[in-house]
Amino acid sequence: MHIDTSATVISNKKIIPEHYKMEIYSPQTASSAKPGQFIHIKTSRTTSPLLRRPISIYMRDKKRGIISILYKTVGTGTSLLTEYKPEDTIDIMGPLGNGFPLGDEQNRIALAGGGVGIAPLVFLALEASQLKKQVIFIQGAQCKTTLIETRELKDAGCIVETATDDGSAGFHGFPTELLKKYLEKERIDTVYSCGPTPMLKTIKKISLENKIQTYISLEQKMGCGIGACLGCACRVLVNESQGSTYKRVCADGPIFPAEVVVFDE
Amino acid sequence: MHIDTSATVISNKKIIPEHYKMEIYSPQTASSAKPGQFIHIKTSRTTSPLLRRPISIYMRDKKRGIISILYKTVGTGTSLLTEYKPEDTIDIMGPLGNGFPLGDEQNRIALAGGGVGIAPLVFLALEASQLKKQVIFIQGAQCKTTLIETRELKDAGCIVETATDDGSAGFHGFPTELLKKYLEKERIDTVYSCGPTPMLKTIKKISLENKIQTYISLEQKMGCGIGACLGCACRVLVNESQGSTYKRVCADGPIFPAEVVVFDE
Amino acid sequence: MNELSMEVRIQGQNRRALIMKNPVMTASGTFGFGKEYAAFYDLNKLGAIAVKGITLEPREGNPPPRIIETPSGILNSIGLQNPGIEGFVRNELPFLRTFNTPVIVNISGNTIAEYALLAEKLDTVEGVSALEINVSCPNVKEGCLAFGINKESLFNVVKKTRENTTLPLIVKLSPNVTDIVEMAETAEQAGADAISLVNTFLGTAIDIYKKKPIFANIVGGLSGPAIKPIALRMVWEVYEKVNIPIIGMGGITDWKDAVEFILAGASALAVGTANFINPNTPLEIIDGIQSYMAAEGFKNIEEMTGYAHPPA
Amino acid sequence: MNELSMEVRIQGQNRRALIMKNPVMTASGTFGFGKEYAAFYDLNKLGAIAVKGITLEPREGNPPPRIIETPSGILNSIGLQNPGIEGFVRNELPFLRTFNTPVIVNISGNTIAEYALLAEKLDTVEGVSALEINVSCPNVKEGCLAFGINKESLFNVVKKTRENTTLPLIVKLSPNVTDIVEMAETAEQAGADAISLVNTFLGTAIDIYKKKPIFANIVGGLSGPAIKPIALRMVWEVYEKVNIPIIGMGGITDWKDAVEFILAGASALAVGTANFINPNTPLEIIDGIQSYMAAEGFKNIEEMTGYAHPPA
Ligand SMILES: Cc1cc2nc3c(=O)[nH]c(=O)nc-3n(C[C@H](O)[C@H](O)[C@H](O)COP(=O)(O)OP(=O)(O)OC[C@H]3O[C@@H](n4cnc5c(N)ncnc54)[C@H](O)[C@@H]3O)c2cc1C
Ligand SMILES: Cc1cc2nc3c(=O)[nH]c(=O)nc-3n(C[C@H](O)[C@H](O)[C@H](O)COP(=O)(O)OP(=O)(O)OC[C@H]3O[C@@H](n4cnc5c(N)ncnc54)[C@H](O)[C@@H]3O)c2cc1C
Ligand SMILES: Cc1cc2nc3c(=O)[nH]c(=O)nc-3n(C[C@H](O)[C@H](O)[C@H](O)COP(=O)(O)O)c2cc1C
Ligand SMILES: Cc1cc2nc3c(=O)[nH]c(=O)nc-3n(C[C@H](O)[C@H](O)[C@H](O)COP(=O)(O)O)c2cc1C
Ligand code: FES
Ligand code: FES
Repeated sequence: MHIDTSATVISNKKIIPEHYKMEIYSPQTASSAKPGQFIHIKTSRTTSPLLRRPISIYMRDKKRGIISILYKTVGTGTSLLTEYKPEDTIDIMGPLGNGFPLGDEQNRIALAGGGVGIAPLVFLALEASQLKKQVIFIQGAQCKTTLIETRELKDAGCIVETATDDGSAGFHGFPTELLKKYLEKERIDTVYSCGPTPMLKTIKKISLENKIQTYISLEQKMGCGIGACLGCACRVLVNESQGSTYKRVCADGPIFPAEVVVFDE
Repeated sequence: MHIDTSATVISNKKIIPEHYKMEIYSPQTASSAKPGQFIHIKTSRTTSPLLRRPISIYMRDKKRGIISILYKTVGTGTSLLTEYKPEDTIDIMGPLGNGFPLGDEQNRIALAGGGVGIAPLVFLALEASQLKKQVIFIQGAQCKTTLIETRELKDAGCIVETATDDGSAGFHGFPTELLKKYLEKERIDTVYSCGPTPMLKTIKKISLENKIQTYISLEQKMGCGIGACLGCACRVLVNESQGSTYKRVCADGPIFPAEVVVFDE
Repeated sequence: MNELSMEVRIQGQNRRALIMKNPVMTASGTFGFGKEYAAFYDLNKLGAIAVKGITLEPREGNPPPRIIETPSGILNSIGLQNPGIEGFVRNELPFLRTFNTPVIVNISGNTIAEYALLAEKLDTVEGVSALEINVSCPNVKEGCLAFGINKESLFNVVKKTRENTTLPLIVKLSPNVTDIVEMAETAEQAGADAISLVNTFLGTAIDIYKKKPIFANIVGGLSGPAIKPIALRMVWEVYEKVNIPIIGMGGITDWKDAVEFILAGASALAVGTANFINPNTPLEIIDGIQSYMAAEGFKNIEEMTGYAHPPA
Repeated sequence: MNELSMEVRIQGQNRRALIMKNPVMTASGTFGFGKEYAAFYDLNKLGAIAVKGITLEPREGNPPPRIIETPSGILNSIGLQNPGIEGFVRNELPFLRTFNTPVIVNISGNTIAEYALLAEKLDTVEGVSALEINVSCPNVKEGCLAFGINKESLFNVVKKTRENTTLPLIVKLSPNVTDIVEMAETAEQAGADAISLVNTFLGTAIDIYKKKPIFANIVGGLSGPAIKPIALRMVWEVYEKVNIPIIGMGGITDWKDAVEFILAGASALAVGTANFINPNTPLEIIDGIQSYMAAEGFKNIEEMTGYAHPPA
């Protein structure tokens, strides 16, 4: 495990309304990170907000020792993040969590992300492309102005599709509908998804209906972020007998096979 | 009363170790401020540190609508202040407090400041010079490296003297000793002082011994800063019968005639 | 569209009522006698003003330091510095009377007789709209807090005060108890018209270099955002068992906090420590509650009060 | 120069003692069973480890959300999720035994008999150095907290546990009481070897859009820096009246907080919530206390304990 209290901000820019990209110099984190993992950031230097904030790793550059994150300002912690300037030190802990399982078969995978949920999927898509997988990347957003630029993915050879709720760009509808269309017309070996809970529920349904291996990234309020406090419980099925139990999003997840996740308890 | 939640930082620079000067754009504060008054600053955007921090007005530029402060980093609040960058908004309340009484006679006054306590005295010296008073400005510091630049005062015609505890610059000793020497050799009409409590005690003694009108600036932990909470009590004598009572540093002060202040209770 | 009303009425038992144009008041001891805050905004906008705690005789309060900042909170040891009832009525009340905002006089005594006498003296004073009994001040040596943590003495002090006033009577409870519900029920039975929840929590801080407590009085009262979760829980619990209105307070900093207190069971609320950080807090809260009500379809405060409780 | 010792010894009544190389332990429920933090530093450096609260049977805990952030604090409603005593002894203890740091097992029960049985079962288990009775968990429906707020049941549960163990017995008190001294005295009389002060404060939070409490269980336990002033005051008060050692906790975040607790009367202290923010907190505190002792001329922890109290 790794706490880097001397990680350094390289850049921190608003890229679209309410969404920022921050690049952080932390060679150790950059070299060991796996797609789907997150860093746990101390956003303030005081006791308020008290807890760290989990943010997925969005991209990494092993050579330059840099990771980047994509974050949306929703409250105090993420607002404080926007105030970091280049050269500021930032206290991060990570990489944490299990990460997406990514076999090394040269197969076809589909990634469906909603909103800022595309962050870990971008990292995943880039790694998968390097493993010579065919990646179909579906980005969902509310409207054109909240679409995140995905040039890197196209450059890496991914098929990039977009869906907007209001139809202002790409497919008019949810990314899950676009995913369904794909599954109807071609073979996909594995699906990966991250986004708001209603979307993940739909993904689980699609996964079960299509009997397709699917991994989703869950969110939960976190205390420690490393598995010690049991604060980030999510309910999952444990075995054939369909018993269920609580698992820790931070340490047993955040990635779980869609079929084991119990929503709505 | 005035809260300026949209005051803007113009500059914020370390001038000597642990001491910063910040210029703040707040025309209303700049135009109404009197020497000895302070602003009450919300240093964090969260609930920690919770309370505002009182900082004296160091200089002001009515025309440009700018006030400046001189602050020393001693804890969380003042450390957070160092993170403000030009163009950041800063939430200030002020000007608060009574300010130094400054008649308009063209007389001779002596100002003795210790450490960051010179801040309100610089403002006072500049105003007094404009009123054509002869100002003797005695700056005390621990050593050469913590002496604050006072070019403005010299330009304004003040006599500037320095004292360092270790003798690394100017007079070797406390500013109070230098003041005593002045009082011995020439007529001074009023003394003004701000600095650490031990220094103020000596100033009071000197004032009583020399029967010279003396005003000192007190400090106390503050809640509201405007006189409502009674948190910033200091004990002062009220009348000939020598009865004493608690006054509010924030609203009845921070400036009090030295002879009424009761130290050490 | 139906009209939205923010009025709150705390009915006294003697046909006198505390009628507030909105549920937001300022908490005793954090607002002086109003003068200082009148420089920031029109006090007519407030639901009510609870003035600094008053005693029979003037009190000079505790030696400094009187305030210690703690994480998201403050400890205070003011020690009830106040001009005494006569000084208050003569020098402070006239200013407050120039506003059409009800004034709640917060009273403290060392003995039950002192509470009774204060109540009697204030009963017909013009410009006084309600009494708030402070049985929970941690900052004075005798009396006061002792009344707030013992059922029998609480009952007696409330009853005796009740007998000596026709004003709406609010009892402000100490949170430093095992069972706040029991204390609230006791106050209700003794004749209180409303309950204020909560006063400050007993806390301390030590100077590690001087190696002694920072306050001369050792302990002080903890207030501010730090205590909000506990204060809110107490409002929740008391609402379940007590029928008189609750005035909620403890760490309220913005309108969202205020709405939480109302949904938990408060009919009105007081802003204390937050005044120090942002003098406009009460006004921002009034606006915030109003927008929330409009957005969520609440027509009045009564409807909102306790709404978060499961239906009986 | 004389040597500086940080050792703390909590003497049991049965010739068994809890001997800690330094006064800093980790608080139950905030440190799991040590594994996660072992990835950050060598657990041998700690004074002791108090493990997550254990019950007779495994418990799956409360539904999420289980953590709510509050100003400088957190509310938790974990609900004592734990593998049960057998799971603990089989799967968790072996790892902890690989360190020479004493393990304190925190136990909770729904009935007095359960506490007694847990004590009996753990009495001779290798690698268990002390028991800590949790009579103050707010997050489970029955038992537990009820023992911590009532003198008689506290006495009974401590006494019965005492009868069933030869291990040093620590009683962890609930701060949700009017008179913490009375509770501590009760625990002492019933046979406790030390007192842990404090567990979490009952608090709540409401979702203003869903218009109901955020926790399924309505209330949760408040911990973190927010509660420090109150916890410290309780340590101060108990030290004045009780003769057995106090383990102080509640919001300790840095060595200065730790020193305050020791000067107020704690012989040892536990770091809880602060582990979540900075896993290295316990080590930084150990170093900080040591430097402070050197600078201020304290030779051992005993000398420092309660130093801020006026001489008797
Ligand atoms: C494993 C993991 C990875 C994440 N990756 C990213 C990422 O890459 N980019 C990103 O922008 N965000 C990410 N998040 C969400 C992010 O952690 C939260 O948005 C952040 O903690 C909010 O902090 P805040 O202080 O700004 O908001 P708060 O002030 O804490 O809350 C503001 C509002 O947001 C809601 N909220 C807060 N935290 C969460 C949460 N975890 N889930 C849902 N709603 C929440 C609150 O209920 C509240 O309404 C991730 C979360 C997890 C668990
Ligand atoms: C009227 C007035 C005018 C002031 N003007 C200036 C100024 O022009 N420049 C400047 O640098 N400072 C000034 N101060 C002092 C300044 O307010 C404090 O240094 C500041 O509040 C400390 O905040 P902090 O959060 O950095 O320190 P904290 O974390 O609050 O405290 C850190 C340490 O400093 C000590 N400390 C904190 N506040 C004070 C205080 N008010 N007096 C003495 N010791 C204190 C604490 O006891 C602690 O040991 C003034 C104070 C007053 C009352
Ligand atoms: C400086 C200060 C002085 C106070 N004085 C009194 C008082 O005289 N009488 C009283 O009943 N409560 C007094 N209180 C308690 C407040 O009215 C209020 O109950 C408490 O502070 C909790 O609310 P808050 O967290 O919003 O401040 C005082 C609080 C503070 C901070
Ligand atoms: C997530 C969490 C879980 C806890 N679980 C337990 C527990 O199982 N048993 C117990 O006695 N105390 C438990 N506590 C209380 C802590 O041990 C400690 O007494 C309290 O948090 C105060 O210390 P702190 O402010 O340093 O966290 C728990 C606290 C937290 C935050
Ligand atoms: S956040 Fe602590 S266990 Fe997951
Ligand atoms: S700080 Fe409130 S009266 Fe001075």
